[in-house]
Amino acid sequence: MPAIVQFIVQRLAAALLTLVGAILLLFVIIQFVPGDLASILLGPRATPELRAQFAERMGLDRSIPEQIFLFFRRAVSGDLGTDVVTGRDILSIILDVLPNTLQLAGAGLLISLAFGIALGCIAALKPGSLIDTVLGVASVAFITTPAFVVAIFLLLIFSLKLHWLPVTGAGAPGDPLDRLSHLILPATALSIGWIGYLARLVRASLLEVLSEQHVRMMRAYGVPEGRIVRHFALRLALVPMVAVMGIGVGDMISNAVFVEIIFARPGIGTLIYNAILNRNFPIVQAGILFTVLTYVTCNLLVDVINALLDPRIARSLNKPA
Amino acid sequence: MTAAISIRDAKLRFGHTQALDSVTLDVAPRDCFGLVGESGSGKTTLMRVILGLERLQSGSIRLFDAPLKSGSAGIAQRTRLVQAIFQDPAASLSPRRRIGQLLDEVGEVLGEARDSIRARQAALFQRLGLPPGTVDKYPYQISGGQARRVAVARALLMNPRILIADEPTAGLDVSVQGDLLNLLQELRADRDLTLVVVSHNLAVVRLIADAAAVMHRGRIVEQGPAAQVFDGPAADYTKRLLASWPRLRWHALGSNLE
Amino acid sequence: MSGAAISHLSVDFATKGGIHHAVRDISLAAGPGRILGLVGESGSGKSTVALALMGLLAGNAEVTSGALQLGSESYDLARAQATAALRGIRMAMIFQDPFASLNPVFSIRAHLTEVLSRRSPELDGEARNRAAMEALAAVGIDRPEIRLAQYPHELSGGMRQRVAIAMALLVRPDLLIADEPTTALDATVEAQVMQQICGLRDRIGCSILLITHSLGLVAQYCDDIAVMYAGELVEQGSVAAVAAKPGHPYARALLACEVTIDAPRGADARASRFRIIPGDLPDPLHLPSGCIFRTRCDMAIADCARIVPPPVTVNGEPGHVARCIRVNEK
Amino acid sequence: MDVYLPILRDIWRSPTGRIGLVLVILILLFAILGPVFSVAPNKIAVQDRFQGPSLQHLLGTDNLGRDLFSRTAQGTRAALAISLIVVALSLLIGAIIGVAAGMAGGWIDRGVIVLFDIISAYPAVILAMGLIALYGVGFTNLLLVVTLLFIPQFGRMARAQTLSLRHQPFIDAERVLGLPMAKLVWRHFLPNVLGPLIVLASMNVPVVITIEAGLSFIGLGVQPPQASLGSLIRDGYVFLNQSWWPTIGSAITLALATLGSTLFGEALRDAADPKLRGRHK
Repeated sequence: MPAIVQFIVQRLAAALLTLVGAILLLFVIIQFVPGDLASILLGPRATPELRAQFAERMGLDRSIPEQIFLFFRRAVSGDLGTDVVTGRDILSIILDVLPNTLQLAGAGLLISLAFGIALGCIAALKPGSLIDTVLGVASVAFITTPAFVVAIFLLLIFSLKLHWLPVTGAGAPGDPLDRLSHLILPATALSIGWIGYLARLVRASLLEVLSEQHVRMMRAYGVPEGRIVRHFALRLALVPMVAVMGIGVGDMISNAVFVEIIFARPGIGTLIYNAILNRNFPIVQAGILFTVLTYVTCNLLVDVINALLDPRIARSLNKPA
Repeated sequence: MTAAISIRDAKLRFGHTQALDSVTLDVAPRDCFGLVGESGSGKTTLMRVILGLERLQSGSIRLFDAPLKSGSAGIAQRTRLVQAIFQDPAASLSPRRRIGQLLDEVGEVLGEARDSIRARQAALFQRLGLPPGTVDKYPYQISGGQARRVAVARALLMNPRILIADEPTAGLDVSVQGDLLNLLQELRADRDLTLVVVSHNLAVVRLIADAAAVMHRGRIVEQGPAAQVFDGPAADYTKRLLASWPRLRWHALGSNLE
Repeated sequence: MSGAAISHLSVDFATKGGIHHAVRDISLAAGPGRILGLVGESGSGKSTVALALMGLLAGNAEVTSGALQLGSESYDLARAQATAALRGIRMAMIFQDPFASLNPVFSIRAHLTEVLSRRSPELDGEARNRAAMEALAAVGIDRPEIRLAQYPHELSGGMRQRVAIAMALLVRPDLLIADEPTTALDATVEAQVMQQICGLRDRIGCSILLITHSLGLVAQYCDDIAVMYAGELVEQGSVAAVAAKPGHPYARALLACEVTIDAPRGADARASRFRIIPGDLPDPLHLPSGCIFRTRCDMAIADCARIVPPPVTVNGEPGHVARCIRVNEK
Repeated sequence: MDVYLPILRDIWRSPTGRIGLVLVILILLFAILGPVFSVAPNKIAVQDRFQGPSLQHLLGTDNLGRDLFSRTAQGTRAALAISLIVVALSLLIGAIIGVAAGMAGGWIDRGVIVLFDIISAYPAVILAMGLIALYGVGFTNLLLVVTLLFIPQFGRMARAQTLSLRHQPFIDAERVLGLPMAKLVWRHFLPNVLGPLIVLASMNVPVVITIEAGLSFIGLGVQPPQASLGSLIRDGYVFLNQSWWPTIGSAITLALATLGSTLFGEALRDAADPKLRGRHK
């Protein structure tokens, strides 16, 4: 079996294990909440019938292992229950808003990658120059300004003062242009910090790669400098960047909560947030489950992309310790 | 006569590699024993086993006829018998302690009074040509040559009966490599030491060792008196190894060197 | 082809403490089809010579003078990018550490075909592939079609150095520079790699500059030898002539320090002692006057501090020169 | 001490490090002394609402007429206190777990790694929101939850450090000397494990400040009437139409606090790097 296939299988197994562990952790977290589980989870709206229904559903009268089993069975089969407030299926509520969040995080990711890599390369090609210094200072400023602060100021300037872009919402469904105009500001807010971070990372790793022996070897064989940088060095320099994108995705999902709230944009973040305010815990729980699923899947993708980029990664995992 | 080091049928496996494969070895007291081989031959692993840094999976090791325990109990037992100078002496000094603090530890381990250990240390420094102020420095503040001598001093303060030198010539220019080798030779005469030189440098081991063993892929392919191993080898591998070693052939070219 | 000659090469490094004259006025010649061994210890400047020839010095280095004569053309090394057009066409280089000299995320094929796309742009993909495969086979790599698809980490150090030799083979250069090509390798692998380098020379008849700290390697594989000390060339000549009578005290001392596998061995190993050269390299920012080696030389006299020794022919042998004022005394 | 003085000197000699150090000191002074020089931060004076900066109210007033200088100082103090406590706690717990896992090896080690992976499988803010929602808002819960988020990072680094130290020649040398295990760990392991952990801790201070501000921004962090930089920004944001001042003062303070601690942390990292040690000798 090729190393890359073995690697993917191993990473997949590890991701599943992590997912199972994460669901278990969620179960434990809920179990340890002090007080009567049914009244806490159902909130103030809980009628005696609802409570009985809930206890039945969760198997509260059964043993802990059985409860864990039921919990998993529901989680795996996508049976997340019915929302008490709207009476809708929770799964469909989540699937309604999930694309908004994925689009937001995906757009944020693309913007950070495009600008981060470009700015990092520009800085690395002229280390110590004025543009390098300016980019360095800008990167630190970008990194250290929290995403929600950026979001507020973007909203303030571009929506409220200049009226260039829409203030709130995710745009009308089925109108790509409208949705895009609603995406620009929140995605920018999400990506500012990561643009700075990636620009610095790419700069540092490109500089390091350019000082390595194999680059000198390519120069010794007369390979043009532009081709060395773009073709040979960049691919190697991107490996550490792709590796941190796993964390990047998690950070995007985290910050999406703030950005969605500020732009009043429907999404997983606003869904969880509003559910918390209304003490609608089944929705909170389901929302968390989906973000974990998304995050773990993205991390798996990042690992695989990195293994495709750098053949040593798949190999090192398969090597016996 | 009891052997200084006696290893019987030692086996050790790391994952898919058999690092030591039925190694049986005797080192006579007060000999200089050369352990040679290429990278991955198992010579370093064997040295670590003797020092108690690796645990044998099977087989036995005795120092001066005393069977040795494995692991940390074994270390306490053998620390007074065997000491080592590691390949990169600068890296073998704990980076956040002063040289003096590192040498005082020897006194702690031996239960020796501080005055006594410091007197011995000062005498050794003089013998090794280290300035007395070295004790106040941190490892990163001294030169590579000084670090090498500090490592020698620390090993000798333990008054070992066996001293292991791991790749004593690695990374050194030929014009300075003789320095440490000559020092080892003198110490050996002064202190009745049994010396084990672990090295890939056949030419050096050939001159310094009384007896030698050649390792290849975890096995000892040949062992015996140095004259026999290096000048009349029996094993094919030893012959191949010796043949690949570059020859100066100055004599053939008519050199008038001494 | 008429070989390669370097004349009056000097290289400065700008350091915090001041200007460091790392290489001073070095002239060397390697005839066609000959291997010149450039020998020196750490700090001798031998690798700086190689990088200066290739134009690959670090940013703080400056070639202040020097020319490279390659065949009938001459190139002014003090000019920026003087030899850039020659790299990968008339010049090639093999580096010291085979574990670092290939890009880990590109296949062996990518390395070899990259070289070909510059050297032989007329070849199409298929022809390049075939040439790459032939080059691997020529340096003694089994099953080259499989190796082509592999990545550097899947190859042993010796194998990687053979790939580097194959790259040089594809270039068919007039001058090949090999900078400590076997230092990181075991003795048995070293012998194989050196044989491949000699094989390459036989095949394409290029001049080879072999940079090494090992006199043994030079004695075994080189035709000519040049000895560097602290940035200066102290002696050069044919290996046979220099070995027979080294003229410079440093060359003599270095030879005496070399521990050979066939050195006479006393009956008692306890009595073996090793030669060293006492003292340290001079401080590069405060070089001694006169002869560069006089501070460590056991033959130094008062004149050595006053006179910068010119190259003197040793023993009347043509081409064998040493920079010592006492060379022909005795 | 003379191991640590050069580090401080290196930080001071790097331009960004100097800016970071100055900012950190200013923010600390503001947090410590600000409340001393200010009027009661929670005193409501509705008639004075939405004032711009003046001598009486250096940063203006908020929607309830409270003095924003006092409230920002109070919020800064909360941010610093929380970030320092969280970082110290997660360093301590992470170091203990990580070193223990690294030394023990085997299934204990693997179990700890899986546990860390599971905690990090949750996007940080989402897990924090969920935990706080279930277990209730409040200072202690906030501390514990954010600490939990940061333990895996410190634990992983402590474990990695321990594993790489185990193969360092100087550890081998000490073992060959026969130094007892306890002394070996205390003298030669811990100082070398702690160095990088402290650097990581200093780099994480701004991250914790941001998370605390974010949680307070959405009402799950520091609770009113106690001010926090996040809740100040939130209050300002709600009344953005009436006045910019409440948002601007707290947002800039937040940005300066994270900027200062980031620059300081990075300079510390560079100064503590043994490869760069003694550059300025």
